[in-house]
Amino acid sequence: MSKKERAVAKRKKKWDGISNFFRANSIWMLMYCTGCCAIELPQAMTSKYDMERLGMGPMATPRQADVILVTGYLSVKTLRRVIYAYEQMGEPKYLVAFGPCTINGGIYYDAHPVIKSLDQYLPIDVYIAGCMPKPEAVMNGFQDLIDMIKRKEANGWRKYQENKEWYRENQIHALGELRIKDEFHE
Amino acid sequence: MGISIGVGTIIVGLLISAVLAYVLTKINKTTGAWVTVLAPFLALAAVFLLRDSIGTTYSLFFLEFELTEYGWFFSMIMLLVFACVSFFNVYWMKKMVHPAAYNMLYLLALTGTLGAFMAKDFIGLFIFWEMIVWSSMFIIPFGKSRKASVVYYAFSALGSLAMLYGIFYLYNAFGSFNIQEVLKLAATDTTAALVAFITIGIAGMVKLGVFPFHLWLPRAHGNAPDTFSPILSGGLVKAGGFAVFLIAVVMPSYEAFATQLQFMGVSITSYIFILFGAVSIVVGTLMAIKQDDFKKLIAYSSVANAGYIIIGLAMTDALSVGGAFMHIFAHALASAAAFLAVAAVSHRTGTTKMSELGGLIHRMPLTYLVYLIAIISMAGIPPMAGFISKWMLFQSMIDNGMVFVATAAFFGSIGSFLYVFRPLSAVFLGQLSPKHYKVKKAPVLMMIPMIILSGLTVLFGIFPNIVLRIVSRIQTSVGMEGLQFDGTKIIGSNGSLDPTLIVVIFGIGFMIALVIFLLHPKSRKVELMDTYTASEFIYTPELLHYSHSFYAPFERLYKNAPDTSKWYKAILKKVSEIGGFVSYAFFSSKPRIVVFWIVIAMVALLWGGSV
Amino acid sequence: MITIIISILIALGILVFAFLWQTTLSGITRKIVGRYQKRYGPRFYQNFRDIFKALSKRGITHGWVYSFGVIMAVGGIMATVMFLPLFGIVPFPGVDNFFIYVYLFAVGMLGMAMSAVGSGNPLAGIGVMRALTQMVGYEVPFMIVVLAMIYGHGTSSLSELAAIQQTSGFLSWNLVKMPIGTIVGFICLLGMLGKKPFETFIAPAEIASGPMVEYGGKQLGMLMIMHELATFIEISLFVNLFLGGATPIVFGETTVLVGLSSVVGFLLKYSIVYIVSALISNALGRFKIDQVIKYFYKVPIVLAIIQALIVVFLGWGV
Amino acid sequence: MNNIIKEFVDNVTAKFELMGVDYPADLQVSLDFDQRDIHNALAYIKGAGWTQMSLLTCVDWIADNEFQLVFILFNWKNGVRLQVRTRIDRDKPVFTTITNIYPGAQYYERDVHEFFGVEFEGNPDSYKQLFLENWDDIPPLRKDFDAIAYSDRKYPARKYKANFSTEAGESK
Repeated sequence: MSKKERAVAKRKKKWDGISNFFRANSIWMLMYCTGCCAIELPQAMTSKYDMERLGMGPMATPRQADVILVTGYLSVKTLRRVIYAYEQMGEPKYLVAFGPCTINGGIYYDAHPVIKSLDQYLPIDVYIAGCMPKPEAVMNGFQDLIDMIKRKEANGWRKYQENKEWYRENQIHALGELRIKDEFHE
Repeated sequence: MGISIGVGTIIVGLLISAVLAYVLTKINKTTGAWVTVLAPFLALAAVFLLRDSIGTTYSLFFLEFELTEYGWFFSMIMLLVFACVSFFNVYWMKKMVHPAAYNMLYLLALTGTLGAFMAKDFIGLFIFWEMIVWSSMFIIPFGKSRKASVVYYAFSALGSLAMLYGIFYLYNAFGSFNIQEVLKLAATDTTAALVAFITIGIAGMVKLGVFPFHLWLPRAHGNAPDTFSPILSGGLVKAGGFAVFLIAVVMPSYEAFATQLQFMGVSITSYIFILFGAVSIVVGTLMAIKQDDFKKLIAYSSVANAGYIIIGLAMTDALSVGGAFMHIFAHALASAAAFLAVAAVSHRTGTTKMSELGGLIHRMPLTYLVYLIAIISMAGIPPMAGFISKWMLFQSMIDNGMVFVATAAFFGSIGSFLYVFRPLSAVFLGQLSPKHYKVKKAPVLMMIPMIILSGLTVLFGIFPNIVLRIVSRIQTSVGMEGLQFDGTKIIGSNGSLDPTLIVVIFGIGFMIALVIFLLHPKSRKVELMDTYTASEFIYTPELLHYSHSFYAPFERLYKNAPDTSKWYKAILKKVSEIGGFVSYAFFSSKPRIVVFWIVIAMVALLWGGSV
Repeated sequence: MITIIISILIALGILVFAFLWQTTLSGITRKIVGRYQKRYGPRFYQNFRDIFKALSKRGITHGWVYSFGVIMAVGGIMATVMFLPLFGIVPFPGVDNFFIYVYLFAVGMLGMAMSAVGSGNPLAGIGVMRALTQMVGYEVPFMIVVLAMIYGHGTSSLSELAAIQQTSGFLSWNLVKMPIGTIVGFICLLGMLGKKPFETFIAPAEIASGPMVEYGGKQLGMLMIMHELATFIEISLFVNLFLGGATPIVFGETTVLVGLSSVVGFLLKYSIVYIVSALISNALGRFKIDQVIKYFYKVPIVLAIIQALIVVFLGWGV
Repeated sequence: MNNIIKEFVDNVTAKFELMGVDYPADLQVSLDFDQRDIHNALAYIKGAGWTQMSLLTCVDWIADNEFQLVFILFNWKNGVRLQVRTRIDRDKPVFTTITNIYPGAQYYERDVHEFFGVEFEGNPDSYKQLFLENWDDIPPLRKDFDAIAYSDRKYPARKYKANFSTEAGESK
């Protein structure tokens, strides 16, 4: 590690110390509703469980968001877009994965277009189990994320920065090329 | 005894340099163009030095000139615009069809404006007025369209004839051509004043491009050579303001029409003029919002701004006339700068269509800043000069309680945000089209005049009193109440304005924002195409650029509004029908018609003989 | 010189108060809206957390105009706030006239629009287009009503307009004197605040929050500060113009008590206006942009002209 | 209604060499044609009122070493649905395009080409990728495509320290 890098790391650490209080209590979500788990989010957001009291709210674009919710199975086609969205987010950023499909492929373990485990391609901070996870589980997962941010354990984005080559290699292995270019993308 | 510089010397000098420019351009194009740069600068310096000798009369052959306060003010604006724009001539020589003629006419137009502003009598005014019309009429077809010139000439002829009628009427009534004298006499005679007001007023309105005479303006401005559009918009159009100023303030109209029905604090005749101004604000704004051509958009905005000028002049109170003068000055600077920015863009990219451009800020940042300052001034946002004039005009509108006129003015003022933002967004911001990747910065010589104009706009936005004190002197010289000042403050009738303080406070706000910005983590620089697309991969910048029919939802609401050009087309059809009949009846070579006329003539003769 | 420095310090004080007050009130309103929707809602200081979190994030930039526009936006809005009179304290007496607020406010808006379109996202361009189009809608009726008011009272100074309304209690408020104008003013206020049904330019589900689409990190944080300050300007304008400004709610001999109660009176009116507009916003859907323009040029502008004609020709409400 | 269907089937039988007719349900008829006749037949059927092409898909009969192309056509006048079917050789899956009869078949042909590898002569666009981006194996819906092997090769599975999964019926 060169001197400059160390200085950068030190500055980052200092900033994190000041900012983690705010970050933990103000989490804006980008909901990447890929699968069936997304149906559990409305309950968690509205009057029954009221996500806003944790300071969480939905956002329109990845630029504004702090956490990306991957709710369910990912086909390779979707994975490309998720990676793109994740890389567009500002740092620090967190990723919450829902359901077994993101863990080991779930019921799609043998499907040709569906990936098996998301953590090969993107760093995951919190898994929420259940097929589909109940709103209680969702809320519990978010509470875990908040605690992790407070304890400075939600370091997925840093891991992604540090092991970028490893992640990139895995992504290329599964996707062929990261950004697709065909007649639909002109 | 040294060479004394007088108005006559300047005019003769400009005429000689016009001929010189023609001859030199025939030999070498660039040298000829430099003559058009030098001559206005020398004239500018000369007129500036004449500041102390205001009130002196000069004579040149049979023409009499008098340097008045307002003549000097108008001449300075005009020379400033001509001097700044002339730098662009150097670059346009290769693109012109007749560079020599262009250079000569360019200087002749300048001579015409100076002569008109300084003429002592109406004959001089008319001669030089025609000189402006003719020289600019021949320049306009050097651009894109010949037809534009015809439209321009048709309207100008109307204005000139109206003016000529007015001049002869006044001569008939008072036996003099002297402007000051005749106008003062006319103020005592309501009928003469009314005739003068309407005829010379029409001439001024045509030149200003006020509704319903606004049609020539976008055509001429849009199609004139890129170097001449700033002259038209920033300079020549303002000559119309001069004509309106003569009859509204020098006369002055509030004395002449004191016996008329008073409405909203002004006479009914003035109010009708004000209403035309209000309509042209609305029409100009709505049409400007619709345009796709960068130049036409600014041309229509000139129509709207002409509305403010005529409203200010026709209201004839201290604030409004001061506002109108400030507006003439601010708009001359701003629209010249905006047109020069267009010219720079057109020079580098070869188009002025907004839907074909985009993202030029990454290639021409200084041109962008020039345009930004120009539009801030045009939209009347502080801290630019345009804000001061709008504030003054609004003050007097509110004082007079002119609800409908103010509605139009407010609409035009807010609407101007729409149309000035569109080129900013579509031409300079947004995605850079691949065909413009290799566009270079504007050349240094083009930057000089643009920066001068922008600098003046900012300077007079912060310290408007420099100009307003001159305006105040003009007002006292024509027997009006002058503007009031208190340090950097301008005292209005229901509040005062301190532009310098506004700039200081804005500076403080900006510094606080800058500190907040710098205290926080540095941002990561990303490509322009790395933008939110709902995670879809898009590779064509043109498709990611929002510039085509920008205000579509708003345009839809008035797309069926009546179009003035249709009325004129109907009139044109009728005129050509009558003309056709006349030529059929009187100039036909068909034997039976000739025989018919011979018979009629003989009958008439015989009849006459028998009586 | 000293007086100018003192004035600037007062203005900075007003700026800080405006930010703290409006951000707190936004949080409280979020809580109230939460209760309105049978939720708990966030803490009342949630907006502070959001702003500082956004500031501490590492965002992106699309070039110098993207950042410069944000600084210009925040600077312009801060300058506007610094001109505002608050509780009868006028930082720059004599020059606080209404047009400064309208046009200095536009500097901030222009900066934001410039920066948003400078990001190169077409959705931002569409958002700005809608914001400007909507501005043509609400600004004109509002200015006509204020024209009538300035014509009637003979001053365009905001503090003097407020002071005139404090002469004889509730009955001298413009709410009572110009009821039609007040209605127009409130509708236009909803348009200015971008509350539903006039939320066209944000429209998160439609154009991905419009001008804000590319912002993240400190630029977003600064725009949130700007948003809070802009809300403060708009609501204070409304309260000062129509609701009598800082009117005391306790009358008596003690100057201190009356002064304090006038502070409370101002803040109370301010809160009521803001919360009511937030509740209206949460009960309604969104207009399309051409519906917004049609609406503003059908109802409020006609009412505004009627109000202006009443004031100018009949002399009522002066 | 049955008369109409019967009449239509009779007409088709008179004109073309039918390999088989079936009535799977009410208002549904399935017609099997030889590969040579199919284009003429489709043109005739379209002329007879079946103007909408609802679906073009493919069935892999791996035991017969044949692909079966299925065209589902719909008639808006009488609501009768036709399944027009034909078989082509699996080793050389080439078929002439029907986009000149039913232009809507464009995307279905790309779909079938992508998932089964059937080539449509005369439709150059059918080679462009549609759903699968950068596919690098034999077409995935062929019966001889091993999805599990592909999935295992392409997408690394999670490694567990203990074996949590048990086969059905197996006791722990």
